[in-house]
Order: sequence, then structure tokens, then C-alpha cells
Amino acid sequence: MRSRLITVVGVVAASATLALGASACGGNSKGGGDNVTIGFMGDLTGENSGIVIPPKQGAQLAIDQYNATNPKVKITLKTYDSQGKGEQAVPLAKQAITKDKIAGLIGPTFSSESAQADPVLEEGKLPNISSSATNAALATHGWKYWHRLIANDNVQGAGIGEFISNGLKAKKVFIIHDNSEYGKPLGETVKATVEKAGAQTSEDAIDPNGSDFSATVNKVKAFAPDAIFFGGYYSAGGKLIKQLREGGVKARFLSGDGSLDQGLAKGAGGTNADGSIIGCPCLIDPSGTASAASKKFAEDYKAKFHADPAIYSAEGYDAATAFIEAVKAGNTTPEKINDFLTKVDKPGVSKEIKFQSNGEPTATDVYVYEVKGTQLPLLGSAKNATVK
Amino acid sequence: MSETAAVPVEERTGTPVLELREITMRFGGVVAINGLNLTINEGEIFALIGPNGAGKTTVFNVVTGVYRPTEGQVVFGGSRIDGKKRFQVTKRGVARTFQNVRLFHNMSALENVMVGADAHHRTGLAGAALGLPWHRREERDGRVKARELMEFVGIAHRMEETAKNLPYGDQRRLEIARALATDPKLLLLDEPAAGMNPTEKEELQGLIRRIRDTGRTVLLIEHDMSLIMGISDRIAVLDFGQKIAEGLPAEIQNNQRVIDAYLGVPADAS
Amino acid sequence: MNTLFSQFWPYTIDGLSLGAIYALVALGYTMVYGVLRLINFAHSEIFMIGTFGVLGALHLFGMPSNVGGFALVGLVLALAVVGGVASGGSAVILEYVAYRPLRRNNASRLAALISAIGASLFLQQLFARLVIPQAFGLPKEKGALPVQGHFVRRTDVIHIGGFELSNDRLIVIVGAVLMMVLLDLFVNRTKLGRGIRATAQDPETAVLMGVNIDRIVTATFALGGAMAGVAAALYMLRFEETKFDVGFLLGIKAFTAAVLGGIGNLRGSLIGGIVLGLIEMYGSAVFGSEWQNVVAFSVLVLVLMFRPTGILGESLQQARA
Amino acid sequence: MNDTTNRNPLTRLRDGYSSFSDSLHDRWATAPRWARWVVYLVLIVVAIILPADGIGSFMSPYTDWPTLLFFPIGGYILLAIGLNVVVGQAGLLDLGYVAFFAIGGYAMAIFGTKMHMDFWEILVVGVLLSAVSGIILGAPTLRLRGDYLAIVTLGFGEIVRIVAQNTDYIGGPNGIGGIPHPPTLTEWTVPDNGFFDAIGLGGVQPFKYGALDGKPYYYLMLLVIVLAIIFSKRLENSRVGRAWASIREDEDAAELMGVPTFKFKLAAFAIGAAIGGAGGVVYASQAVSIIPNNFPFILSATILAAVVLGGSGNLPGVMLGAFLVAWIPERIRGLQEYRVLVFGGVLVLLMVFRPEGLLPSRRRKAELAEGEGGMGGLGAEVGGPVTVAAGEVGE
Repeated sequence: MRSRLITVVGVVAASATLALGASACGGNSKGGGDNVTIGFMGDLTGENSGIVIPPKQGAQLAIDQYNATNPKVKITLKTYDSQGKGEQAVPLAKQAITKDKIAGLIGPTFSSESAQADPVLEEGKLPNISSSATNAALATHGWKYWHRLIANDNVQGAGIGEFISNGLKAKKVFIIHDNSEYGKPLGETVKATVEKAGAQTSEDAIDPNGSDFSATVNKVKAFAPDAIFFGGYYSAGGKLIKQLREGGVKARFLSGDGSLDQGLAKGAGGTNADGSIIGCPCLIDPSGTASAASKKFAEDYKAKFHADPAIYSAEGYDAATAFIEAVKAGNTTPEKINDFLTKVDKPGVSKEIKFQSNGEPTATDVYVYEVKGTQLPLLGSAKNATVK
Repeated sequence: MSETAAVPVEERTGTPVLELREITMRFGGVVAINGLNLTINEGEIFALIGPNGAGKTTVFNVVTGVYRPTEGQVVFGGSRIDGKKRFQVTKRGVARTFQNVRLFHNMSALENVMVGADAHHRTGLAGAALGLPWHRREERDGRVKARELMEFVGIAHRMEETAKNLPYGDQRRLEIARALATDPKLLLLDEPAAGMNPTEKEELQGLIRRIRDTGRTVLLIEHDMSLIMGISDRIAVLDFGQKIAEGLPAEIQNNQRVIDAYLGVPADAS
Repeated sequence: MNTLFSQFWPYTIDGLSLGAIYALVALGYTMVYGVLRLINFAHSEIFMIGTFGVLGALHLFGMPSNVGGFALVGLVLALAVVGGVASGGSAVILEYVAYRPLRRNNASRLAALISAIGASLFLQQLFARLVIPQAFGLPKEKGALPVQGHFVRRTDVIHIGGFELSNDRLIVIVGAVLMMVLLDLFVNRTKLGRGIRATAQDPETAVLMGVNIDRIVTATFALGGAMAGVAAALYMLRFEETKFDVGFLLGIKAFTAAVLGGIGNLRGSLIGGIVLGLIEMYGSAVFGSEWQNVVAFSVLVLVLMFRPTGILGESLQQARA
Repeated sequence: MNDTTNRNPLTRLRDGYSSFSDSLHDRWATAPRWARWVVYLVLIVVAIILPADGIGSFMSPYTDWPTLLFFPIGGYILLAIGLNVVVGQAGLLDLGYVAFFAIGGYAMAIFGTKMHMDFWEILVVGVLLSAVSGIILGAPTLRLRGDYLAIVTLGFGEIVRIVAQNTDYIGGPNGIGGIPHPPTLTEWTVPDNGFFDAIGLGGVQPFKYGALDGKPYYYLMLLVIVLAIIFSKRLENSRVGRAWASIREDEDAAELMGVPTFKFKLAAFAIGAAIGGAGGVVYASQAVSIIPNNFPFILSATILAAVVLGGSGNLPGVMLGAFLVAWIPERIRGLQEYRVLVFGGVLVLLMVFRPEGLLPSRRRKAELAEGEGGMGGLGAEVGGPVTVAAGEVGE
């Protein structure tokens, strides 16, 4: 993921009196001689904070665990609330570099804010690892300090597309996207992939802020597909499934990581979403079936936050781990940490923590999840998973 | 029926400035003006009178381009102006005041007049934004002209005041100054004396004469008969959108149809 | 294009039911505009409050499930009352807090518009940050997410060839038209309605004639709000979920519908809403759904170019015409 | 209806503030020329040292102050100056002003990435393009009055955004990335000596446009703002400004006094659009990447709020309004998720207690005091349809 949902709500806010009241609580003390500060930037209070807080908590967990070992150099996590907006992320990034002098940054979490803030981080020579910005174009700028620990939308789209063609053997696929910088490219990649495999396709877009998708439903009805892929977020996805089912469309519904949330099934209502398949380059494994590391992570996370690990919490944990490894190896300056990141190779919770030279992760796993009730059990890797 | 008499009028110059030819103005089913012919000659003070609702202001609106006449032509200075845009009519030399004063209330008195003076200015956006020389010259000229006109109408001491703070009589004068600033050949005054006391009326009478003496033609609507009889060179009487009489003040005073109209006897009973 | 022909009836029915909701919300804009010449920008939030009123009532009485047939009609009637009261009441409060003081100060309409935008932001955020999490027991950061309440059993009432009409769409269309007729009767037949029309036509004369303007304004907001509340109930019947900013896009569309039909004109709202709903559906079918809003606004511009005061022309007092 | 006898503390506070701002007005109006120039000079010096760290640590403890000064603060101020021409001076209600900001931004993005034009060239092209689009929007719609114009402009803003979103050539929803920064004008560095260090500007390269230092962009924005102020002020005090004021006051009377109202309304739209477009070009040159959703309706509403809040029609007021609207939310980051809530409430309160804005123009204030802007009647900015208004000229 991720780019932010189209948000129409306020850009601005509040009163002078309150400004004065809230003053003077600034002045952050930069960590003492033996401390290193790592930042976390993302939408912490905005509309999409629900998918940013889990990776933040994952990162927090990793750092707390590290500090608990009483190391020589402790790490503090400092958060930057960009509200998912580039125009807020840019000055925050500058503040992080010039004033706070942090050593590394986890984030920004969404793609559109990354596109604006990453050039700043690059010039400020601040190593950054995003746990969730999946837009493919981010890797094409030749940035040296930029990394991510999540496969991009092209990888995801291709993975889901292959699953549609091989796992589901669908011959007629209808692509719907939400016309966002996340949903549209993802939809296009899925479309290209299934077309290559010989499927017939048609497409339409919805306005995720609208409520009535019946024009799209009618189009789907006319096309009578075997499978429907939706590129977009679960809040619109749920409504879409509901209206499709009520319109009598029975084809299997698939979507990407933006819809990997219980809200999808809730929005769809009843059993409408059952059997839908959600692909994600991320690993969400609260029951710890994927690996021993995953099991331990799930238990620790639950113990600390009293909640199941959610979307990207494992990736947030792994991103923090990458920085922790760098510090452990005696690197405390941004430059040295970045050098270390080019060489790091350590098994993480979600995947191998290892970067290609362009900053992309070497791991390209895409996992698929099946909606059952409001649960989203892991079905397996998109390459070989099957459904009944 | 309309041309009562081709009275040999004592005419100052004789060339027609404004001609209304067979003007008819309908609003839906209502006929506000019906086949009106009217000729105003250069340099005269011409009064248009008639009972309320006779269509006098409608005539003004037709002349100034507010309404496009349903039928007929408006000829000003030899060319047709009906159907022209309002500001174009003004540019050609027709200016007016309003029955209910319509100043730009929150602008200063001087600015009000300057808006009128701007009618013939050519400065566009670029000139104004860059402060080009001719723009500055126009501004200066406009200001000088506005000052002179305010003196001319007798409210020079009110220049910096906000228009709406002026006493009523001064507002009327300001409106006249604003109209004069557009350099009209023909000035239309819509009930200029309304709400004025006798002294003010006296002064107004002088003012209108002086305007005429600067070579302008004046067409006015007025209810105050003594004022009209005092300054008009010629008078036309409207009733129910038709001209029922035209002539010298003395003739109008004794015209039976006019008397009937004012007393409420239907004029077109015949 | 082909889809439009092969799916003509579905598109038409969907357009009508969407337009019916637009029309009901548009009434609030049009009435307030008619009387105060004010764009009540916060009307979309009045609608939003209605949807949450309806949802809250459903939760309070234990979310029913699979309601169909005449029971559904009865339930919707009850919900319409709830929505109407919630929205009508909050519209009156809104007027009292955000507009009345400005009226007293003779503030400009621009100031009133800004006050409206402020009220709109305030109400949205109030719900997203405080009301929704509290009312539905959600964590704070989830207040901005959609909340559902599924209770309808959808069945086709009519099914002849390609023509299908589901029970919810039928109720929406019939309900909206019914409310329109009732409002029209009210405005034309009652003393209060005459007062509203008189004030819309000429507030000064109305005052001279002994009309109590404050009372009229309150009544106008209450009525317009109640219509939005009924629209909210019908909306919940159709879509069964809502969100703190549910009113935003819908409000803009409803205002567009009001202008399209001729703002200030009650029947114009109905025409405008229906026309806009149909255009959006047909436009989506022809150009793709991503152009839906572009088509809607383009048609608005075109209509206004040829009919500068909308399809039916302005003014509440002409409701009879 | 104006109950002046009811003098509760709030009204008294309001009146006190009112008379204070009035006396400020008067003093300014009567100040000699040299005094004004001194004030201008002081203001410019203040603006130049404004991004210094010492000021920033109070003004913006949470986020990078110079960047904040560039955008949103500088950006909002520029946009507010532009919108003020349309709303404040000509009295036309524009709810889609963000469209021109978007057009400028996209001009920078497209010409910069696809045709490799230089920032300064694009600035000219972008401004022209925005002005033309203002005319294209205005020509068919400016005959509409008041609220019809409002909804049509709102629609136009949305159309521009959605078209950008649906057009693959300009990146669709992905927008455009890799937008070039302005070329470095000179590597000149502010001397790193005592004085400049003390004010926190030592070692700054004010004309080198990189990604990290926000100050050069701020100075660029400052330059554009100053130009816009001069431009707008000159227009205001010329025939053009008088024409706009007369249109706002009484459009029919203006037309009858020889003001080509349509032409001037179009000009207001074009000027406003040009200033908005300039803002877009400058913003995009710093942002590196833009997407259609950087230009939502709410931004139009925010700028309009800034204009009205500050005092529609009065340049210093409008700028103050824009500054507050941009700055306060950043300053109260401590309030986190309640920022917008508080902002909405404050807008209502301010309009209730001071509907004419914080620093109203004399003219506008008078309009309000007289109640011509009353909601039962008509605000000067919005009237009925053309035909009805024309009829009012009659008897």
C-alpha cells in the first residue's frame, strides 16, 4: 500500500488561543550521547491511521525488545504524523533531518507522501525503510537511501493475476478500480497479467466516496465474468461486494492489500464477502502458522498491545529490526547505517530482510487470504494456493 | 394620433440628437410603450411627463439599452443604438441618473465620479498593473475632471466622503456629476428633484440650465410642474405608454387631454 | 453504449432511485435558499446526522435482520420519523447557533457561507472523533470509517423481462415522491406554508404583514432538515452503511440538483434530482463510471448556459406554477 | 434588529477591537509617504529573516519552519491574494479556485518533465495558461450571478481534478513525479559570521534550490507574493479596481456608467487565475511530485475561509487570514486529531462575532454595518438573475 485514500476532509485547523495553550511543549531533546533516534512517519491520526498504527506498533515492539536487552546504544522511536499528506510529510522530513537529527526513518507509509518526501530524505542522506508504500514507480528514481520491505504493486498485481488465471482458472475477468494512485495501477497490472494468460477482460472505475455503485454493477452484469478484481480499499470494497451480490452477481471477488481488513466483510454484510480472495505482499499471521519467528512475533505483539498483529505490523517490526541490526553492528550515523542496509541479510518475521540495489526487497512473496465470516485466514502463497 | 401638432417650436439648433421611431415595448402581455415617436434636438431641455406608470422610465431604459425595444428604432447622433450593450450606449454619449439614487454607496464621492470618467479611458489590465505612463496620465486627468465636476454641481466639499453618508440632495447631485463624467451629449435625469426642498430645487434648476449651457442636451422626467415649466424648452406627455401631447410648456399647460390624463379621465376613450 | 441498451431498465431504475434521494436532500437547500438566499453548506451534515440517527435507532432496538415485505415498509416509515426528527432538530439547532447571530448582525452572505463551511467541518469531525466512536463502541481512530447496519431483505417486486424493480428501490422512489407531494401541499395549503412563501418572495413586506421571520426561518430549517432526515432513512434502506463524510459528495450533488431544477423552487428540486440521477447513470454507462461526476457538472453548466435560472426557474413562491 | 444597547462583555470586546483596527486604518491612511516606505522596508526585512531558526523554534516546534513558510503559509497567502481579486474586489463567489492552482502545478509538472523547460519559462507559460483557463471558465458562466456561479465554479474545480485523474498522459491518479527544481541562480552563500549566525541565517544559500533547505523556496514564494501584492494593489487603485468595486456595489448602475462589466469580471477571473497558477507552478517546483488529490475542493473552501476570515477586500487582512489558517493547525499539532474540529468551530465563532473579518476593508465594513449584506436582502456580491435585476432599474 500505500497511498492514501482520497480524503476530502480538512486540510487545516484550529484556534489561536489553543495554539498558545499548546505552545512551549516543543523542544525535543535529542537523545543523549549513547542514544540513536529512529523515526516513524505516517498517518497516525488521519482517516487511514488504522493501517498505519499496526506497523508503528510492530516497530515499537522491536525497539522495546532491543532496549530491554540493555544494549550500550539504546534506540528511541520518534513519531511524525504526516496524516498521509505529502505537504505535511515534507516539512516533517526536513525537521527530522535538520533539527531532530535522527539516524533512520521507518516510512513514510503511503506512496503519494513518499513521492514528495523521499527526495528530501535522499538529499538529507537519511536512510529510510517503508513498511507499506507499494507504488512501483518509487523504485525508479535511483534513490540510494530509500528502501522498502514490501513487494511493490506490480509484483502484487502479477501475483494476484497469476492466481486468478492458474488458481481460479477464470476466463472472463472484470477489473474495477477506485481511480486512486494505488488502485488503478494495481488493477491495470492484474488486467495485463490475466490477459496474457488468455482471459477476456472489461473494466470500470468507481468513486470510493460515492455510495451508489449501481452503474458499475450493471456493467458487470452485462459482462457476466467468472471473477472480479477490485483495486482499492476495503471501505469501498465492502460496499461494492454488497451491491454486486444484491444485483445478482455471483462471480468470485478478489482484491489486493488495500482490502485486507475485516471491514471488507462487515461492509459487504452477511455472508456476501465469503469466499472472496485478498492478495497481499504482506504476511498477517496471528496464529503463527507461517514460521517460528512469526509465532513468537504474534505472541509478543498480543502480549504488548492486547490485539492481534494486523496489517503491516510484521513489516514494521522487520523494518525496525533492520535498523536495530545496523546499530548492533556499531553504526550510529545515517551514512553508516545506510551502508549497512546495503549488506543486511537476516531472516525477518515477514520475509528475508535483504534489499536489492534499488532499495526493493529481494523477497517477492505474495500471499492470498480468503474471507470467511469476518476472518481472513491465510490461504498460502499466491503461486501455489488453491481454493475449492 | 400621436403627433398632436407639428408646432413650430423655437429651436436652438434644430439638429435632432435622439430620435425614437415607433417604439413599442411589451412585457409579456403588458404594453408599456406603444408606438412612441419622439425627437429631441441638440441643446434643448426636454421634459417627459405623465402620470405614474405612464412608461416614462421605460423610455429611459429603452434609450440607455437596459431594454431592447420590442419594435421600433432608437437613433442617437444619426446611428441606431437599440440593441447595443448598455456600456456602449453610455460610451456613445448617453448618460443617466436613477429614480431611486443608485450610487456606489460605499465608495467615496470622488471615486463615484471617477468611475464615470473611466468610461472613456482605455487603460487595460497591463497598463494599470505596470503603472504605465498613459495610465498615470489618465488617472490624473480623471481625478482632475472628477474634481471639476464636483465643483460644477456644487459638492466639492464632499469629495472624500463615502457616498451613502451624503445628504440626500447631495447624493442626487453626485449622481449627476457621475453621469456628466462620462461626457454625455445627452443627459437623462430621472426625477432629479424628488425629495428636494424648494431651495434645493431652485439650485437644481440652475444646475440643469448650466449643464445645457455647456452644450449638452437634457432629457428629464419630473413630477414637479413648476420646475418643468420653469426650465423646459419642450415637453412631451405620456399616458399609458402613448404620447398624448408634445409642445411648448405653455401649450402643454392648456392641453385638454393632458389635463384629463392627470385628472384620471381615460385619455384614449375615443 | 451497448451496456446502456442492454441494461437500459436497470440504469433507469437506479438513476431514479439515486435521483429521488438527491431530490429530497435538494429540498433543504432550496427552501433555505428561497427564504434566506443562503447556501446552507452544512445541510450535508444534517443529512449525515439523519443517517446516524437511523442507524442508532436500529442498534438501539437490536439490529433487525432480513426485514422484507410490508414489515419493511413499516420499519422504513418508523425510521423516516427518527431520521426526520434527528435531522430536523439538528437543522434548527444549526440555524440557531451558526446562522441566526449572523442574521442579527446583518452579516454578508459570504460570512454566512463561511460559517456554514465551518459548521460543516465541525459536525463532520465531531462525529468522526467523538460521537461515532462513543456511540458504536469503536476505538478512536476508527471513527472515520464506515459503520454498517444490515437489516433489509431485498426482493424483486416486479420482474418482467429485463425490467426488474427491487423492493428497496420501489420504496425509495415512492417515498421520495410522496414526501414531495406532502411538502408541496404543506407549503401551498397551510398558514405556515404561506408564510414561508411570502417571506421567500419579499421578506420586508412579509414582516410588515405581521409574519414572524424567526419563526418562518426555524420552520424552514426544520422542514428542510426533516426532508433530509427522510432522505437519510431511504438512503440507509438502500445502502445500509454510513460514514462521517457521507453527506459531502451527496450534498454537492443535491445542491447541483437544486440549481439544475431552479433553486428556490420545490418542484425544481424533484425535476433536478431525477434528471441528475438519470444523467449520472446514463453517463456512467456511456463514458465509464470515472466520468460520472464530470458528466453531472458538465450538464449543469450546459443547462445554466441556456436556462440561467435552472430548468423550472427560481423562487419558492412560484411553487404553484 | 441591531440591539446596540445590549452591551455584554463580548460585544464590548468586539467593539474595542473594532475601534482599534479602525484607528490603525486611519493612521495608515493619513501617514506620509516616507513613513509608509519605512514600514514597507521593515516588513521586507522581517520577511527576510523570518525563516531563521530562532523564530522557527517558537513558531513551529514540530515541523520544519522554512518549509512551512513556503507552503502552506506562503502558498495560502498567495492563493488568498489571488482569490481576493475575484471575491473581495469583484465580488464574484468562486468555490473552485483550487482548479487554477492545479493547472499551474500541472503546467510545471508537464513542461518540466516532458519538455524539459526551465522553471522561469514555465512560470510564464503556467501563469498564461491559468489565465486562459480562467477566461475559458468565465466566458460561459460569468453571466450567471451569485450562487449559480458558485456551484458552477465548484463543479469546474472538481472537473479539473477528475480529468487529471482520468488522463493517463499526465499520470492519472499517480500524478507526475520527478518534477525539476528551479535552476540554481547563484551559489552565493550568506556569510557565516557573527551577525547572520546570530539570526540563524549564516551559511544559507538563498538561491540554490535543493530538496532539503526550504529557505530558498520561501524566498522564491516571497518574491512572487510581493509581485502579486504590487500587482493587485495597483489594480485596486486604478480604473480596474474602481470598475470591480462598482460591479460589486451595483452591477447595473456600473454598466450604465460605461463600465463593460462582463469584460471586467472576466479580467478579475483571469487575474485571480493567473495568481493561483503562479502559486501552482512554484509549489510543484518544490514538491517534486504532484497528484490530483493534492487539489481537493476543501482547499478552495480553506482559501475562501482565509479571505473572509481576514477581511474580504482588504489585502493585509486577507494575508493575515491566510497566515492564520495555514499556521495554526501546524502550531497546534499537539492537539492532534482535534485540529479540524477546533478549526471548524473557530470559523463559526469568528463569523458570529466578527462577520466582516479580522481586518476588514473600510468599504466592506461599511456595507456590513449598513446591513446591505443582510441575509434577507442580498449581499452585494450576489444578486438575482440578470433579468430580474435589470427590471429593478425600472419604476
